[in-house]
Amino acid sequence: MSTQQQEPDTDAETEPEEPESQEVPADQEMSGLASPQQQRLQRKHDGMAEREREAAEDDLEGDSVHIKVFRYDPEVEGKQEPRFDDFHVPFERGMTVLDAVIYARDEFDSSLTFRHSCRQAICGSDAFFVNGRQRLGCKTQISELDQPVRIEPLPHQEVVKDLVVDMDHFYDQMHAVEPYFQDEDTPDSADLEEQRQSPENREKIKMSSRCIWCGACMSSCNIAAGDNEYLGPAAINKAYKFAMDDRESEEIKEHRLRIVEQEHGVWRCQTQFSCTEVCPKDIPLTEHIQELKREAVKKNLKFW
Amino acid sequence: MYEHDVIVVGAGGAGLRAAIGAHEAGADVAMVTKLHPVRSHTGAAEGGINAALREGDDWELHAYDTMKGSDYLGDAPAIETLAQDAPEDTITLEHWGMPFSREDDGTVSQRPFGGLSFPRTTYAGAETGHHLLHTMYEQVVKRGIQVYDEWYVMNLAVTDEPDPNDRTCHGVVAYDVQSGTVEGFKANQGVILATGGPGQAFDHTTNAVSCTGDGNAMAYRAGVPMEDMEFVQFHPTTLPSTGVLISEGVRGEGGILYNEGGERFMFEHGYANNDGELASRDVVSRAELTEVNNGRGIEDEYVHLDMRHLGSERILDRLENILHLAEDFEGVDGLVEPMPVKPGQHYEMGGIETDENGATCIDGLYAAGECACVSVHGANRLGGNALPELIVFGKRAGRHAAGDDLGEAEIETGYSEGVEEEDMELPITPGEAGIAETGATDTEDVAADGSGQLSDPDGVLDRTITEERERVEYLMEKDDGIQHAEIRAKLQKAMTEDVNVFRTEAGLKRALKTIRECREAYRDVYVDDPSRTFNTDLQMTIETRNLIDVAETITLGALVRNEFRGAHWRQEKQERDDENWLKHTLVSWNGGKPSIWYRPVILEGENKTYEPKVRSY
Amino acid sequence: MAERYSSFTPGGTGWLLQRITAAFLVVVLAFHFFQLHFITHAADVTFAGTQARMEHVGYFLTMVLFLVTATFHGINGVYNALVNQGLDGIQKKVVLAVLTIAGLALIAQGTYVALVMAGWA
Amino acid sequence: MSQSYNRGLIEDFGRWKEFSAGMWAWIFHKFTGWMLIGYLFTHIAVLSSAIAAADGQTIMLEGEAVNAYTGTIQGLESLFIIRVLEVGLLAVAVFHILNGLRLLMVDLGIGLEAQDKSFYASLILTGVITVASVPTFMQGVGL
Ligand SMILES: Cc1cc2nc3c(=O)[nH]c(=O)nc-3n(C[C@H](O)[C@H](O)[C@H](O)COP(=O)(O)OP(=O)(O)OC[C@H]3O[C@@H](n4cnc5c(N)ncnc54)[C@H](O)[C@@H]3O)c2cc1C
Ligand code: HEM
Ligand code: SF4
Ligand code: F3S
Ligand code: FES
Repeated sequence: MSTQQQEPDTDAETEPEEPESQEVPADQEMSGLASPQQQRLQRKHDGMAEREREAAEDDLEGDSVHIKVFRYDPEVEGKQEPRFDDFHVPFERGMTVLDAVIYARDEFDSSLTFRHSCRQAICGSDAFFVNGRQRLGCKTQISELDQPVRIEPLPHQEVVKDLVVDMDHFYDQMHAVEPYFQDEDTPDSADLEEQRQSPENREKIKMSSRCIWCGACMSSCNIAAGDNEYLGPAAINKAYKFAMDDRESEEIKEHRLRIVEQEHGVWRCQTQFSCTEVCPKDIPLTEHIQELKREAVKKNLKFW
Repeated sequence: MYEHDVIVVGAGGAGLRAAIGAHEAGADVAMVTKLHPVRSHTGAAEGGINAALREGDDWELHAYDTMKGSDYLGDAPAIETLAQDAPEDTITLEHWGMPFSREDDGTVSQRPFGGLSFPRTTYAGAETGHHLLHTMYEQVVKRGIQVYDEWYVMNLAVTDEPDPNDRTCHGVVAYDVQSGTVEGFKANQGVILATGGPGQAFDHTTNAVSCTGDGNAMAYRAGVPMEDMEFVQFHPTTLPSTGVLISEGVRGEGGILYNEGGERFMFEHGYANNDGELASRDVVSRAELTEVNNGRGIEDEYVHLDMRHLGSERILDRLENILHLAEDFEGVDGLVEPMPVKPGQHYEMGGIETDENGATCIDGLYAAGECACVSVHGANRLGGNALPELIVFGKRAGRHAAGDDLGEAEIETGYSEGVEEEDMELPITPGEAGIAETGATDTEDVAADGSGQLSDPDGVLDRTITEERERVEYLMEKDDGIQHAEIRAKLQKAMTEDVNVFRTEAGLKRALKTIRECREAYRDVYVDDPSRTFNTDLQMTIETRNLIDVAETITLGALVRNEFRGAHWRQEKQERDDENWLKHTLVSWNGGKPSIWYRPVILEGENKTYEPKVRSY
Repeated sequence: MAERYSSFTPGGTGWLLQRITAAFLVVVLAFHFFQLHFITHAADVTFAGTQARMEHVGYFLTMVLFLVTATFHGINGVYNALVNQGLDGIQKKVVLAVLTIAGLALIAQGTYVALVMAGWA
Repeated sequence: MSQSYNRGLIEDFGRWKEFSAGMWAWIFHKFTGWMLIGYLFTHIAVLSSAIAAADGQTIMLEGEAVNAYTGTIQGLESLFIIRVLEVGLLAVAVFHILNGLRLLMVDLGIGLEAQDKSFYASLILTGVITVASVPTFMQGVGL
């Protein structure tokens, strides 16, 4: 950004994105061996400070939002030690947390890294830890948050870079509950014959089927944080969706219960409810987990 | 290097179905996708899947509706295949556990949709695409199909015979987003592109940030023609700040559109005196833009969609999800204030030219889904016809690539001698500034030299890998220049200004110029982020190049097609011209000789010939 | 993939017992508190008084059952809490053994004390 | 997950204030549970003085020889600190019981939407009961 002849919108307030000294080792910029990256940042800093002065003059235009973004990159000198960077983004009506970080990336620092895609709360890419809570960036209005808005990667997951966390473990847990229809005994589709399902039964699994695999719930759960093998709320919810679907046979349902009632399954849940609170799709996760516990107990009682 | 029988690029609805199809046909198949499969944009589809399932409906009616909807620019064999296969493929989804909405008797529900003569849109709540995507991903997990997720496919490994019809695709080259390593994926039987739409060519779109037309651009550069790219569907009610879609349901229930002066412009300015807000998508989109262009827009940008008069009870009952969308994505409470809306790019009808089996003119290269153009949507896609396209043609492409015999295709592909060619004077020749290229790899475009030297699979792959590695090195090492975000913004702005729902010759030429400037600017592009780890800067820089190529094909098509058909409106000739334009526009990039040519539409179906009629509903 | 969780235990039993003992404890614990803090004030407890109460077989049995359930509930609770924190393998086995022994010792000692109080030992 | 990567300050700092009702309930329940089982062990230990008492041993309490059991208990009870601890124990037990009931309801799937309210209710009730019983507990303590 520093060197290109950027044509900033004249009214866009641009401010230094250089980290505030608070969280940054004080000697960082002092070190004689500044990397090219740091030099660039420095140049950028200078350029921006200048523009900021200009902007301050006709600064009546709109407010800006102050965001503090977690930065970390295992490879880049100066980013290996986690820190927060500050950005001041011009506020616009309807601006979401995702919009703010996109603006910061496109206008200030193109190395700012995060996952995002749909911008409409359906792809589940952009669950961040915003002001102390797991939220979907694209679904969180920035005007509803206290400033500065602190944006971090999801807790309890390995950070790959900046706001990107390693999701592999989450996917493993999702896959561990055998999340697919297993009934081999379906009618021939060439005859266009469907499996019947009552609207009530469909209603029963409706909420559980809304999961977008964002991982917010898993990240919020203390138990999952302490026990890596715990299936976690999302995977259990996935299992719930299948176990409660009447279209599969009783034996398969039992098989499914056996998976979730393992040691690291439903019993791990301590009904902390934080998963339910953070789920952007409003899935009643705790309720589903509790129902599976009762189902499992019922099933076990039968064999006593 | 990785090696599989079939490589599927992209894991949206089309890619997943293709992989399952190939797997069913016994192939060792792998998917390479820049997003984890469940993140694909198919998940955003709400409406439903058209399939003739019920008594009183049949595939011929579906085919007829689709042909009419396409404004007679769809190919009959493609449309009929879609209509014939959709029912069985939809039921297959049901058997895989897709949670369709249900009737009291336990059968799947269907609802009416615009342009359909029978309520045949099968749906799963207001999140059909989400369920479709997840159900198919579940089947992929079940089958243990290998998924390389967060691998960005950069290029195709295609031999370089002079005539694209003689070339063969042997695999792809991709880089691992997490680690930055560039690797080859060898495909022994075929490569299937299923990379979705190119909505990001516009700055206001319902499409995801990942919809950058990568597949289109890669195929285009390898010599496959782009078909009917000028047909871009715009949706009239999207939220201004994000492009999130506000469904037609609001207007269906009685929502009203107002301009800045509080006028109900659909009537007061005479855009649609009968249907008002309920006129078809393109009419409403054009009306909104006319208002804004004439200074009657709010904040010079949008109009208001007001549903307050419906009463909170009715709104909460039928349109609750709209309230959430407006609240979450625009910060507006639809119960107390009107919602801002404006038209946004929604769907690309055109794409990689394929036949009914998904095959392109290059041997071993297939395409399916929104990136492909078998030509079922023609000039205008009917709501609910894209999802069946994904499953029907995804599956066919998968099976065909894996060696299943699906019979001889009726649709021809590839340029051949004797086709009608366009000789219009263009303000610039499309190729003048070369393919959007980084300075380093100017002439090394796969197909560019057309020397026919390389034909053995490994050689082709190795060369492509080397090229792509060099490209990455070059971009990473270059220390200054221009950044992709600036080029992309400029391109998107030009497209939205001049290749939007209003198209004039002057505007299109202006856009073409800007695109060319973007090409030139791209030669000086560099990547600022020095890291190999999850470098989205690098990824987006490569995507921008693809956007430039795709934007150009859209603009070229729009410029030559001087008529008003379906979604394509031209100021100079505001009516359909069957005499001259019952034909597909094709843009080929081949050996440095980009050209525009035409192929007649196939209107002869299995049992009847479709007669172009006036499209009125 | 489910095989990864090979340490299969039908955890439901422990969970259910924890709830059942809890439900039982609500009643007895409330009774116990009232008995020894409100009816007989703790400061006024004497050996004789205790003996008098313990000699009733019903009271004796209730108290021993109270002890057993409370111990099970408490020990099982602690064990679960530790396991939830990610205790695994050998460590887990050791903890289980230690807790079980402690719990059994507690019950043994408590029962013995109660027998003494009742004058039966 | 958390074990494998240390984000230093960022992972731990200020996490507490980000806890929500259900998580506090969990923490408190744990804490009170541990207190209770700890007390149970102590309790049995103290009561074991009955064994000595049955043997006829005596200890000195306020200058008198009383049997070991009565002496131990009354001796402890005469200490102010013990009375305070007892009130604490009551608070702990009451909270554990009330929240335990809340958890039992949750397990039965009753009133899940009100889980935060029922937690606050348990807290308040615990406070009220504890305060109300202070006089009884403090009765006749020798200062
Ligand atoms: C808001 C909205 C609502 C819609 N509603 C409906 C509806 O109701 N009914 C209907 O029929 N249609 C609807 N559509 C249209 C339909 O959803 C899309 O056309 C369709 O989902 C496209 O699917 P796809 O599989 O082709 O692509 P996508 O789902 O977009 O998937 C593309 C895949 O390609 C991968 N990819 C892309 N580039 C690369 C690369 N370079 N390397 C590796 N991988 C890559 C991505 O990771 C992704 O997995 C709607 C569309 C939108 C936007
Ligand atoms: C009086 C009524 C009681 C009720 C209703 C009750 C209820 C509960 C419940 C439901 C749990 C399980 C929490 C969970 O797994 O999520 C629990 C845990 C526990 N209880 Fe109790 N309990 C009672 C008495 C006691 C007593 C007397 C003791 C001490 C001996 C005790 C010690 C514990 C311990 C140590 C735990 C584990 C806490 C943890 O998770 O770390 N409880 N209690
Ligand atoms: S359950 Fe909710 S929070 Fe958890 S992954 Fe699914 S959508 Fe995200
Ligand atoms: S937060 Fe964790 S403890 Fe249970 S209720 Fe949710 S899974
Ligand atoms: S960007 Fe897709 S969920 Fe937020």
